[in-house]
Formats: sequence, structure tokens, C-alpha cells
Amino acid sequence: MPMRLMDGSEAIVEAAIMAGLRFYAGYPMSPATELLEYMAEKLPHHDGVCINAATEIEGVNMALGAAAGGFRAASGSCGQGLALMQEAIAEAALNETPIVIFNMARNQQDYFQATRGGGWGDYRTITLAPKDLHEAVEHAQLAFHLADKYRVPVIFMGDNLLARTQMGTELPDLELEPLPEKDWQLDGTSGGSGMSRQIWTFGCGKTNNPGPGPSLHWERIATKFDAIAEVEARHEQGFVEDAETLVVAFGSGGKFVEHVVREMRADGHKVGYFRPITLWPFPGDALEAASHGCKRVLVFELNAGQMIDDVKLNVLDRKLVKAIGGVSFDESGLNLGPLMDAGVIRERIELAINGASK
Amino acid sequence: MRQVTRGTLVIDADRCKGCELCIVACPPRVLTMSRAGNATGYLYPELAPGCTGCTACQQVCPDFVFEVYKYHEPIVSGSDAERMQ
Amino acid sequence: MSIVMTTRPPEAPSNKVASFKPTLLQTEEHHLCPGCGEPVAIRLVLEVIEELGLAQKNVSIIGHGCYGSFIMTMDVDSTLCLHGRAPAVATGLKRMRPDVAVWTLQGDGDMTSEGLAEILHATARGENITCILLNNGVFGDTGGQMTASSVIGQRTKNTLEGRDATYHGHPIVIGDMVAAMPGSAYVARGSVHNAASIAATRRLIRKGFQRQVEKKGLSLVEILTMCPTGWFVPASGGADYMMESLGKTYPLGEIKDISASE
Amino acid sequence: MELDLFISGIGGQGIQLVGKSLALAAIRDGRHVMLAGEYGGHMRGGSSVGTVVIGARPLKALPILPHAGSAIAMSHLFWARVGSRLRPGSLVLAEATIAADLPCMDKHILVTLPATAIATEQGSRMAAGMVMLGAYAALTGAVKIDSAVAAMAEQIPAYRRQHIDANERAIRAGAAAVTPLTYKVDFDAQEARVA
Repeated sequence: MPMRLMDGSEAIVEAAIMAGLRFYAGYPMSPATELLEYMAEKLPHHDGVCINAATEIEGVNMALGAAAGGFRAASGSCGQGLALMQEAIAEAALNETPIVIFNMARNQQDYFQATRGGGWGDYRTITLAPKDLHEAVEHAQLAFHLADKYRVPVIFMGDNLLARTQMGTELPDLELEPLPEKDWQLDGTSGGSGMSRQIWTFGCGKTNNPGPGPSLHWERIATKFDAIAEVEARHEQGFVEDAETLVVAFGSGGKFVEHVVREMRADGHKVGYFRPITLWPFPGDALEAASHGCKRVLVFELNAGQMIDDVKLNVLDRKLVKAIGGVSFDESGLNLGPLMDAGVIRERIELAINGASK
Repeated sequence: MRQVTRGTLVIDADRCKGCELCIVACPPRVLTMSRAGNATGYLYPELAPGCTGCTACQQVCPDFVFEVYKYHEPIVSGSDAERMQ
Repeated sequence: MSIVMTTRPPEAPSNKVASFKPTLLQTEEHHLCPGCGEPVAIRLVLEVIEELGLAQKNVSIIGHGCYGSFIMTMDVDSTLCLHGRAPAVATGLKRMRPDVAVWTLQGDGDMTSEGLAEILHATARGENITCILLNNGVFGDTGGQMTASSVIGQRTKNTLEGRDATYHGHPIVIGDMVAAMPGSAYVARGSVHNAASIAATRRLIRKGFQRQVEKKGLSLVEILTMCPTGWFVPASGGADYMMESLGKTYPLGEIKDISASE
Repeated sequence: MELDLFISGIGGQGIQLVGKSLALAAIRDGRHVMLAGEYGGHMRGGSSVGTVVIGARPLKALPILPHAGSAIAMSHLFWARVGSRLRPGSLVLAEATIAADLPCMDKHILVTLPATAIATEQGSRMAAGMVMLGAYAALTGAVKIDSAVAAMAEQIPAYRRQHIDANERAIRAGAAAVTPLTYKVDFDAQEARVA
């Protein structure tokens, strides 16, 4: 494919459709609105459907219906909109309907929402947090793959920078392992067979084909998430071998921190960076290894301190962990604020290093 | 009394929950509730001669306890029948 | 009075004219209360689906209520979705599988309380689905509380003195609302309180599914169903109570049929 | 090296259009490109800043540039944010009528151009941004002039097709109005190097 100039929203939509997305239902909310607009424009050209839902609740439930029918389906919004979807995200986890939820976040205050969830039950949501448009193109494909592979909801966590920054991209097609047929999909054909299909959170099955029942079903789901946690954690790191200071950040923040750390390395500072690519499963073992021997572990996130909990859970000495981010919005309250700036980040890292040595 | 019976029922009495909807639904009024309880303690319908095989009981029953049959030839019973014999 | 033997099939030559259960039920067992109207309504729907040749061409989207337990016994592809959201889930599935008959099974609590937005927006979009509303004016599954469809004067566990319009508001007559919207193709209200109305209701359900097959738009078939437990009346009195209370607010019959007016 | 550029002006001056045209032209020339806008100030009369980065290899630049090596100034209003981020020795291509109002120009290579006047001569006062685009392309060699023209035409919506000719004349006039020797970009260099 020749290089095309696209904003992140368009690139994500193109990549998702390339990955087989055929149904999207959403509700406009800045900065996720453009995603909905591109879906509405493009899906009909690929035998797909995009519905302007009446609410985020309706939209995500529509996606659940399309996914139950065996199709790759998604909904999307940002923080408050995802708050409305929590019940359905939990439901998708517990009744094993693979859906993708795009969170084009206004900020990084949705870390807990994504990794802890607001729904009911012992579930987790695989959360992919790309650092830029190129990684977003990969993640938009990977998200559907992981959703189908494990029959789980997957959250794609972007932000306004990702949504609106335009880059040239060739939309590379990700090579992914083949997945089994969806023998569970509700296509309506098995009525009267005595073995009709069922998607149900309580896992009771049918008279002729009983399921395990709620307790065993939910235990199995929990075990499944444990297994996912074992193998699906992803991260990126740099300069960690001899780092005295390790800076942890995710999403766009991770890209900024990487940039700053490279600059500081060029100036002779013993600094490294660590970026969780999956926020859940959190790459805790990798972080433990990367932080080994560090004098300090700095966490840069645009919130009052959310990912820092996971960092503290995984470094051997939590007293080394220090927040260098904070709440930071622009004037509109809809976008990342002035903290998301290479110069500011460098100042804060240097302050943490020098302050500690004083 | 002369009775013409055109149909009959199989009643899965032990699954009956005793709601009595069939009693009022029966056009020839040949269903009555039992005096003794079934396996789960509910009273259940009993059939007297005179069933027409109309399926009304089966239609209204929430517990699907009725199976309905129609005789090829009506069965006539009671005093008239005895006299005819 | 003599009692006829009813423990086994008759020995005299005869035809079986009615089985215990429709073929699309895996078992006749269920745990709904004595005198409940829901099993009968569900039986009618399953019989219609089979009659119309949709047995291998339908998916049921089930809401939350006592009827939900039929997901274990109805021999059709099914999902039990979140409370009130069945028309949304049905929308997603139907848009992707337009040739499958997609139907929702909802109670009045599910459709008119929790899920009012979903049914109205699905209607507004003219979704080609069939929504079956089992209306007993009460949350039966939780033990008999007021729903948006409870009628004025109805005693429920949280309207102990009866629903008072000035305090609890007025019932939502969802059938009339849906019928007033251009997206609906067919709206009718039946009941299962006696054999005649059951037969009539089967015809309404049949038309509802036919309009979906004809791709005319949304069809809503509301069925008044007895809930003697939730109404605190004897099982044998459920039918009469229903027609004296709900029957007055929710008159039976066809409310809209766009095919009839063509 | 990566060429990084701020375009600064007032909403309504076509700032975002210049940035988009430059980015699309670079794509036509086979480059890697990033284009970021400043959002929230899109209405007419407010601050409008566009950011363009062009490179021969996948880009390393951040979507919010901490620093840039060149700028197009269409207005002196709202300049502080951009001016403070220019590396010493940056190329600043400024509208002649406001150039004197730009502070701290002693560290930079200032090229002034009466873009609005040239655009007016070419038949459209609104095409001043296009004059700047042509001039910037010619000065830096960032994109081919023909690519800039084609990129401009590519994104003009159907209801504004009548402006294409005037815009093309403006781009070419802008390119002709500067001497292309002060600031050449060597995209193949591993590190920034200005000729």
C-alpha cells in the first residue's frame, strides 16, 4: 500500500477494517468523535455497518449483539463514555463475547478504569496503549485478534494526540496466527437440533447440553484471565542495563519519555525508560527486572497517580517509586495538558535526580 | 346419565403445580381437582368422562402436563348407553 | 363420579392431537410459579417459529425476568443479555445477519423500566426485529415490585397501597408509544388468560414474525401474562385479576399493522 | 535529518491548509511525514499553529515538538509559543508586514516576504499562505513545487475548486520570490545539518 497521510483516528479505523471489523456503534464524544465519523464513512464500503447509537450503553450492547453473531465488532468513546459501558464490558468478559472498545481518551485518568474496570465480576480487560499512530495501526489489528483468541473484551487506549496527529502510513498488515472457527457464534441455524447454542453469563447451558453453572463458569473465566496474564504482557524498554533512574510511562507519555531519555543519555545521564504496552496484563516481571539496581523509579502519567500502583506492586522496593506526572488538561478540559511536553518532562526527571542527591 | 366421550388426556400429574387454570378452561367441565396431593404436594386435575379432545386444558396449562387424544370412534357410557346395549 | 385413567395413552384407537410441549422446548420442566402466564406465551412463540419454518433461522435475545430461565430449555440459538438492552443486542445481530429472524423476549420491567430507551430507539430506526413483551405489570423475578407498567391502583411490594399516579406516576403504555412511531410495522396486544385469547395471541405473534420476514420494520407483540405470586392473588384467580386490572389499561387487539393498510 | 516546522498565525489565514499541503506534498515525494495541529483555537481570530515534520526515514519526532528548526510566521500575534521553541539558527519565513513585530529574531535566519501583496497580485488575497508554501518549498527544498501544487489541489473541497488556479499561481509566485540558497535540508544526513 502506498504511503497515505492520515490522522490517528482514520488510521485506526482503516486498520480495524483491515483486521475484519464489520460493526461499530458509537456515540460522539471528543476526542473519540472522529473515530465514529470515519467508521460511519468507511464501514458501509466493506459490507459493514456503523450505527449512531442513542447512548454509549446502547452502542456497546449493539456491538455485543453483532459479536455474538460471530462478527468482529467494536464500540468506542472516551473516559466518561466508557464509564457508561462498564456493565457491558464486564458482561462481555463473563459471557465470553469478543469485542473491542476504543478509548480515545482525553487524558490518562482512565488507567484504573481500563485495568481495574467498573463492572461486576472477576474479570480483566486486555488493554493496549499504543505510543503513536504506527503502533496504533498494529494494535487496532492485534486488539481484534486477542479478543477472538481469548473470547474477551479488549480495550484500545489512545488519546487526543494519537487521534488527531496526522502521519504518513502504509497501513502494514500484521501477520497473526490463524484462529479457530467461531463454533459458538449465534447464526440461528442450530434451533431444534437439541444442541442449540447459547451465550450466557451464568454458564448454565441447556437441558441437553448443560454448562458448568455460574460458580464453575466464573472460576474458569478467572483462570482464563490468569493464563492471559502469564503470556500477553507486552512492554518496551531502553537503556535499563546500567540505569540509575528508570522512568515509566505509557501511551503518548511513553513516547515522550523515550524521547527525553534518549536526549538525556546523549548528555551522559544514566537514565532508562520502561513503557508498558499492555496496561493489563501489566508487564510486572519485566519491570521488576528492568528496575533492578536502580536508585529511583519515576512514574510519568497525566493523572494524580494510577499506574504508579502497579509500578509499586512490581518493583522490589516500592520506596524507590516516585510520581513525576500529575493532572494536566488544556483549557478546554478535553485534551492532554501542558505536562505532556518533552521539556517539562526533562525538568521533572532532572529535579527528581538532583533533588534526591541533595 | 348418558356420556359421549370423544377424547381423552394423559396428565403428567406429578408435574402439576395445581394452578387450576385448566378447570375453568375446560368447556365440558370434565376436569376437577384431586383431593390428594401429587408427588410435590399439589392437587392436580382429574378427568371425568365427557372429554371432547378440544385441547383447551393443554392450551392454558403453564406446566405442559397435558397430552390430548381424540378417539376415532366416540365412546358412549352411562345410563343411555347401558339401555342401548 | 367416575375418573378416567390418564396415566398412560388410551388403548382405544385414537390420534394424539396435542403433545406436552412444543418441539422447540428441550423439556417441559421449569421452575416458574403455579399459574404463571409466561410459559404459555413462550410456547406460542416457539410454535409460531416452527410453523413459519424459522426453527433453523432464528436467534432469541432474552432479557432479565422469570422467563429468562427458558434460555436453558428453548432449543433455539439464544443469548441472555443485560437488563433492558435486548433491542440493542438484537440490532447488532440483525444488522449483521439480516436473514435470521431475531426476536427479543422481555418483561415489562425489562422493556419499559430499564430498557425504555432501547425499545424506542430500535423502533425509531425501524429495526427489522420482533420484540415479545411479557407484561404482567410487576417485577416478578424479584418478588413483586412496581414496574413502569404497573397499573393505577395495583398493589405491589413497593406500592403497598396501590400505585398512586400523583406519587408513583402513570403507567407507560409502550405498545401505543411504539405504534405511534413510523419505524414500527406491527404492534398488537394479546393475553394468555383463557384458551380463546391464547389462540388469538398466537395469530398476533405469527403476524409479528411475518412482518419481520417481510422486512417491514419492528414488530412488538405485547402479551399480558398472569403473575399471581407477584400480585398476591391465588393462582386460580390470576386470570380474572389480570383482566380486571391490567386488562383495563392495556386493551387487547391489534394496534398497528402497516401491511393491513397497504 | 528530520525537517521540523511551525506554522503560526491567526485562525482563518489558512495555516492548517498550508501545513496539510506541505505534508501531502512530502508524501508525494516519498517522505515520512507528521502533521499536528493545535486544537481548541480553530475558530477565526484565535491562535492557529500547525506543525510539520518531514524525513527520509520513519520519524522520531514527538507530536508536540519541543523544538523546531524552521517557522512560517503569518502573524506576530500568538508568536511567543512558537518563537520560544525555535533552535538557534532557525529559518523564519515571515510575512513582511509583521516581520518587524517578531521578537528575538537576532538568533535566526529571517526571510521576509510580502505574501499578502503577492497573493493579491495573483488574484486572491486569501492565498497568502500558498505564497508562503511555495516560498518555503523553494527555500528549503523540503518538497517539489509541483508536489506542493498537486497537494494543494488534492485537498481543496469540491465547493472551493474555483480557488485552485489562484492558489497554484500563488505557490509558484512564492517560490519565484525567494532565493533558494539560505537554508537547504539534507534529508539523507543522519543528524541535522543546515547548508
